[in-house]
Amino acid sequence: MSELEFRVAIRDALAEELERDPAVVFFGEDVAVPGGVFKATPGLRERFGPDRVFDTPISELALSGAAYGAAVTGLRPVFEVMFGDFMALAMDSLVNQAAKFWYISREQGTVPLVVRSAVGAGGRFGAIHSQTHGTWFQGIPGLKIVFPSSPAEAKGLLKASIRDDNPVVFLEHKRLYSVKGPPPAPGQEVIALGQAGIARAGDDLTIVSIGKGVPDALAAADALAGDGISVEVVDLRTLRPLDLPTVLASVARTHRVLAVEEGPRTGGWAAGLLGAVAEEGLHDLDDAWILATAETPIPYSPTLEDAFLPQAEAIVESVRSRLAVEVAPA
Amino acid sequence: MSELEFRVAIRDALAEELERDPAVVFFGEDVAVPGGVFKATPGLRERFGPDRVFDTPISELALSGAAYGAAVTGLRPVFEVMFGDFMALAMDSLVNQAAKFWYISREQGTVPLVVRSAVGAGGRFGAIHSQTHGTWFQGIPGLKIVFPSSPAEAKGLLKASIRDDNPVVFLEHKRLYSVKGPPPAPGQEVIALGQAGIARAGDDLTIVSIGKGVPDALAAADALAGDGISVEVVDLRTLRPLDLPTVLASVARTHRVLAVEEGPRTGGWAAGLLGAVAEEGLHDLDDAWILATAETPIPYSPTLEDAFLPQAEAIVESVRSRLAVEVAPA
Amino acid sequence: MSTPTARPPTQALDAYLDAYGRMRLIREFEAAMHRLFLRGEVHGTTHLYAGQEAVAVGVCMALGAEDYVAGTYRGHGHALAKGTAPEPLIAEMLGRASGVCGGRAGSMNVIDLPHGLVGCYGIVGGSIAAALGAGLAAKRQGRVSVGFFGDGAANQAYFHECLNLAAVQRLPVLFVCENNLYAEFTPMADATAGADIAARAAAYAMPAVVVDGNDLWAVRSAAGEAVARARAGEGPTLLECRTYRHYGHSKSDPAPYRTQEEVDRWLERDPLSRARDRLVREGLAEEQIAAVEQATTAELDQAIERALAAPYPDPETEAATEYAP
Amino acid sequence: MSTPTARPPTQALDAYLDAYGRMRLIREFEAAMHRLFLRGEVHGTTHLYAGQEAVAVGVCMALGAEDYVAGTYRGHGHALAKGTAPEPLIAEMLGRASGVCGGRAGSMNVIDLPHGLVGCYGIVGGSIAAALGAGLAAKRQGRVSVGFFGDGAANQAYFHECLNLAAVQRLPVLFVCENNLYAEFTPMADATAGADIAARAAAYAMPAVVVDGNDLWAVRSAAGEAVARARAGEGPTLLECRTYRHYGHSKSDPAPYRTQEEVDRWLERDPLSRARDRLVREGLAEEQIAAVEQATTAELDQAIERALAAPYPDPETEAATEYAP
Ligand SMILES: Cc1ncc(C[n+]2csc(CCOP(=O)(O)OP(=O)(O)O)c2C)c(N)n1
Ligand SMILES: Cc1ncc(C[n+]2csc(CCOP(=O)(O)OP(=O)(O)O)c2C)c(N)n1
Ligand SMILES: [Mg+2]
Ligand SMILES: [Mg+2]
Repeated sequence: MSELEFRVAIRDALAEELERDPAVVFFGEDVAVPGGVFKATPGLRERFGPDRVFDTPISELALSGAAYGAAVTGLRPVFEVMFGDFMALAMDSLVNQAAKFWYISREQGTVPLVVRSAVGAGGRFGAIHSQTHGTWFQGIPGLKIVFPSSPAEAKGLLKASIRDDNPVVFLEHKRLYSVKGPPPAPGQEVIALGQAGIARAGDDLTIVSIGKGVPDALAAADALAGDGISVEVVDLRTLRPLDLPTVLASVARTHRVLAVEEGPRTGGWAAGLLGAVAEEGLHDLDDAWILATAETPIPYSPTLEDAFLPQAEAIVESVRSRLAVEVAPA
Repeated sequence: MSELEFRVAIRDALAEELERDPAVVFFGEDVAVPGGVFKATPGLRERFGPDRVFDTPISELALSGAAYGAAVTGLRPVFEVMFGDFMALAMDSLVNQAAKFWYISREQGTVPLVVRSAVGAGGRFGAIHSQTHGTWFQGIPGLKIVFPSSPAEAKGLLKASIRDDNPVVFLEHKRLYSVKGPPPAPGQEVIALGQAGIARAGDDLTIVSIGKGVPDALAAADALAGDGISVEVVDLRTLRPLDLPTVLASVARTHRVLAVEEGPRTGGWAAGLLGAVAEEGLHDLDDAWILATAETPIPYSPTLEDAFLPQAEAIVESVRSRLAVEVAPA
Repeated sequence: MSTPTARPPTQALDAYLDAYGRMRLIREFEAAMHRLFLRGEVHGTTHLYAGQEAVAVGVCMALGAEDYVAGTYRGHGHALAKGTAPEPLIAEMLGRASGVCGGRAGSMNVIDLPHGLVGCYGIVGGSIAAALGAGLAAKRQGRVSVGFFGDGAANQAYFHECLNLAAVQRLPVLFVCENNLYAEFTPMADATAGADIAARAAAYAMPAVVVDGNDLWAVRSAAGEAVARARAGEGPTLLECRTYRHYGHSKSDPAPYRTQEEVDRWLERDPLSRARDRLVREGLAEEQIAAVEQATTAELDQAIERALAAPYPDPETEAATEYAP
Repeated sequence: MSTPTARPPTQALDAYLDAYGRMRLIREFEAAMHRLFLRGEVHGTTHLYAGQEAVAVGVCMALGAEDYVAGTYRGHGHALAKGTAPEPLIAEMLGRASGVCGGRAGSMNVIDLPHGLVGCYGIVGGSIAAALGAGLAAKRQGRVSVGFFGDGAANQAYFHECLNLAAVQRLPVLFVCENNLYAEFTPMADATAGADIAARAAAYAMPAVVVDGNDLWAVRSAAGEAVARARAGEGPTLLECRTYRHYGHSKSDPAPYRTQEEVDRWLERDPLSRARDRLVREGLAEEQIAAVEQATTAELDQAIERALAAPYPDPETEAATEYAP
C-alpha cells in the first residue's frame, strides 16, 4: 500500500472532515489560497469554497476568539496558528473563554474547535519559531493537547480532534511534515484522544515520549537492542488528558522509565509525568529520569541546535550512562 | 515590633526601590491615582511623580511590550497585570521577547523587569479572576517566577525581583493581601531569588508548597503535630528557578514528600517537582504524593469553591489518610 | 459618522412599554443585587448596570430571539434584556444550584445559550471576540451577533483585531460600545488617544454611529439600522452609546473620581425616567405604565424570594466533568 | 495626513552619497545572502530586504547613533542602516561564533545594542512593542525610538495597543510601516479593512504621513519632521512608506501571486537607481559615485570571506547561562 506523507495526512484529515460535516470550517494565515507555509493545506479552498476555507489577517488573538465564538454557536472551526510560538498571542481566548465554557456554563454547550500549529526545533528557525507550546497549556482544564508522532497518527488524531466536542490544541512537529509512513490501519482511521500507544514492546526500560520524540525513541531502542537492552516505547499522543494507566502498566513491568522531552526540564511534561508515576507507582520503580533540553532558549546555529536537541543518539547515550551508573558498585 | 500587612509590604518594597534607583518605574491599570484595586500602591504617584508611576490603558500586551523595550534600554520597569488570569494577554512579549533577550543577544544586555499580579482562588471571583498563572510560564527559560507566602517574604522577594536583571513574574495571592506578620528580620530585607525556605522543621514528612499554600501547610502541620506526625514545611518561594537541593535535602531526612498546589494536578508544578525528586532522590523516597485541585475551572459558588481548594483541613485529611493507608497491612 | 436624533418609533408603542418594563426590571434587579451584596448573599464582586439600561434594552429590541449577544462582567442588564429570566439570574449571583449556570459562573461570567446569550466576559474585550465568532456562525444562519463592551475595551487588542476581521469578512455583527466615561477609575479621555471611540471605526472603513445611550428610542433606531445592514450582508457597524453608570465601578467603589455635579447632570438624563416621560407624551395612560411597573416589581420580588430559598450546590453530589463527552 | 513630495536635501549631498552607499551595501548584502542560502550556508529561512532600502536608510539618516531602532525578521536592512557592520551580521546568518549574536539568534532575531538596534523580531508586530518600550526610556534620555513593521503587522494586536499607549504618553516614537503590498502571500487589501494604514493613525489622533518609500529623499524628509516632533515632545508619528520587495517573502517563495506587470512597474521605481540618478542630477561626478560603489563591494566581499572563514560555535566550550548574573 502506498506510503502517506505527514503533511498529506493532515490535509486528508481536514478534507475528509470538511466533507463529512458542513459545520466544519478552516481558516488561518495563508492557509487557503497559498495552501499554508508548510504546504499542508493546498486545494481545500478550491474544493470547499471560500466560505468554509479562508485566509485571515495576522491576528492570532482574533482567530482564537473567532473560533471560540463560532464553536459555541454551531460551527466546528479548525484554525491554524502558523508556528506554535505565536500561540502566546492566541492564549487568552483559548484559556479564558474556550477552556472554561463547558464547565462554567454547566454544560449548556460545547466548544468543538481545533487549533493546529507547527512546533519544534531542528529546522534552524531560531528561538522564536521553534518552541513547543504544549506545556504552556498543559495545566488548563478543559483543553485537550494532541501531538502525533507519525503520518497515520496525524490523520487519525486530527480527525478525532475535529470530531471532539472540546477545544483541542494540536501540535505538528516541523521535522515530521516530510516523513512518510503507512496509512492508518483498518479501524485506526480515527484514534481516540487520551489513549497512549505502545510504539514498541520491551522489558528492561520504558521510554515515554510524544511527537517527534517517538521516532527518536524508536531509533534509540533499535540501537539499545544491540546492547541487549530491551526498550518499551510509549507514545503519549496527548499531553492532556494524560494516559497515566498505560505508562504505569508499562513501568510495572520494566521498573525503569525515561521521559524524553524536546523542551526544558523545569516546567515540562516529562517531569510532571514522572511525578505522577512516583505518586501512583513508586514501589514499582527502580529508576526514573528525564532527557530534556538545556534551560535556555533554542539556538539558531546548527552546531548549537544539534547539541541542544534530545535526538536518538542522545537518548542512547543517556540510557547507556544511566544504566551503567546504576549497576556500578556504590 | 509592629506587624506588617502584606499589601503594605508590597507598597514599601516598591517605594524603597523607586527611592533607591531612579531607573525604576511603575505602571499599570488604575495603580497610580487610584492606588490599585487591591489598595497595594496608593501614594506612590504622589511621592515619585507621574513620570515614574502612571496609569495606563487596558492594554496588557502593550504594557508587557513597553516593559520589555524599556528594560533593554536602561529602565527597570515594574508593571501590574491586575489579575493573573489576564497574563494570557501579556504572554507574547514576556515569552518571545523578554525571556529570550539575554541568551539570543549573547548577553549584550539584560531585561530587568517585574510583572506583578494578584492570583489565586477563594475570593468568589469565579473562573476568570482566580487562576494562578505560574505554571503557564514555568517552562520558559529566562523567566523567574516568584510567589511569596508572607508579608516579610513579599517585601524581601519583591525588592530582590526589582533588583534582579532578569524578567520576573511576581505572584501575589489575593487571600494574603490582608495578612499581617512580622516585618523582614535583619538581613532579610532582600531575599535572594531561587532559594527555598524551611518554614517549619520536622522529621516524618516534607510538605512542599508556595504562596498561600505555605500558611495552609503550616496550619496543617500544627494539627498533625497533635497526631504525633512531625512535618517539615518547605516554602519554594520561586517556581523558576526551582530550588531542588533544598527539597532533596529535606526528603533525604523525612523520606516522604507531599506537594500542595492550588491548581490542577496535570501540568502543575507539584507533579513536576515530584518528578525531579524521583529522578534525583528515588532511593530516599518512601512515599510521594500531590494534593492539588480538581481538573476543572474554578467554581464561583462558595460551597463549590471551598471544596475545590486544598486548604489546611484538606491537607491534614490527605496526610492522615495517606499515612494510614501506608501503615495498613498489605 | 452621523448622530441620529430620536425618531418616531418603528415598532408599536406597546413594544416600548414592554421595553420600559425591562429597563425597570434591570434597575430594580441591580438595586436588589446591591442590597444582597451588602447582606453577604452575593459574593466576590459585582458590577451594576443601573443607568445604562437603555443601551442593552434598546439594542435587544432590534434583535430576534435567535440572534446572539455577548455581554460583559457588567452583564446583568445584557442578560435580562436578551431574555434571561430573573430568578435563575439572581440564583446565579447567590451561588445557588438553581442559578442559570448552577452557581459555577457567578456575576461576571453568566452564560444563557437558550436565550442567545453566548456569554458575559470577565476579560475586558472578550465579548468583542465572542461576538465576532458568533458572527461567523450567524452569517451562515441568517442571524446577527452583538458584542457589548465598554470605553476601556476600545484600547484592548480584541477591539482592533476583531473589528478588522469582522469588516474583512463582512460579518453581521454589531459592536456596541457603552461609553460611560470611565474604565474603572480612569477617565476615558486619559487612556484613549483621541478620545473618540466611534472615530476608530474609520480605521476599518466600518460605519459608526454615536448614540445618546440614555435614549431608548435613539438606541433602538440606531440598532435597527445596523441590524438591517447586517442582515442585508453589508457587514458590521460600531455603535458608540454615550451613557453613565449610577453606581461605582464595582461593589467596593464609592467613585470619588466623579464630581457630584457630573453625577447630577447625568441623573437628570436618567434613561428610565426619560423613557417613562416619553411613553406618557406618546399617549400611554398612567395606569398602563403603573401596571407594568407593579408587575415588574412583583415578578422580581418573587424571583428573589425563590432564589434565596434555593439550595447551594452540594460538592458531593455535583457531578462535574472536565470534558464534554 | 499630508503627502510631502521630495524636497531639497536638508543635509549636505555627501550625506546622501553615503546613504546611497548603504543602500547599495544592503542590496548586495541581500544578493549575497540569497546565494549563500542556496549554497546551504544560511540556514532555516531568510527574508530579504532588497527593494525597500530607501526606507531603512532614509529613516536612519534622520537618527543619531544613540537613538533606538527595532526591526523585523526582514531586518538585515534595518541593522545595516543603523550601523551594524556587515561581517558580524553575515557571520550571524551563517551561524558562526563571530556573529553579532554569536550565532544564537540567526536571520530573524538579530540584536545589536551597541548600535542602538534593540532587536529584530520574528513575531509580526513585536518591533512595534519594542519601539514603544524603548520610547519610554528614550523620552527620559532625550533620544527617539523607531519601530519598523510591515503592512500585515497593522492588523496585529501590538499595532493598536502600542500606538494608543505611545500617543497617550506622547512618547518620542516613529512607527514606520513598510507597506510592500503583501503579507507573506496575502495582498494587503485582502486582510486590511479599509486598505489604508496611514488612516489608522487618526484613531489615535496621531499624525501620519504617506511617503514614497522608494524615494530616499522623501523618506529622509518625512522622517526628519517626525524626529523633530518627537524631540520637541510632541509625541509619536506614523509613517507609511509605500514600497515593494524584490524577492519573494522568504527563501522558499517564488511569489506566484504577483503579476510580472506589477513587478516590472516597481522595478522601474527601484530606489537604488532612483537615488543614483538623483545624485547625478544633483551634480555628483560619476567617479565619486563609482568610488563609493567599489568601496562598498570591496567591503562586503571581504566581510563575506572573513565570515565564511570563521568557526561555528562549539557546544562544548559555549558557556551559555539561562540568567544574567
Ligand atoms: C483584560 C482585562 N484587563 C483588566 C481587567 C480589569 N477591569 C475590569 S473592568 C475594567 C474597566 C473596564 O472599563 P470599560 O471597558 O469602560 O467598561 P465599564 O466597566 O465602564 O462598563 C478593568 C480594567 C479585566 N477584567 N480584563
Ligand atoms: C505573530 C505572527 N504571526 C504570523 C507570523 C508569520 N509571518 C511571518 S512574516 C508574515 C507576513 C508579514 O507581513 P508584513 O507585516 O506585511 O511584513 P513583510 O513580510 O511584508 O515585510 C507572517 C504572517 C509571524 N512571524 N508572527
Ligand atoms: Mg467604561
Ligand atoms: Mg508586507
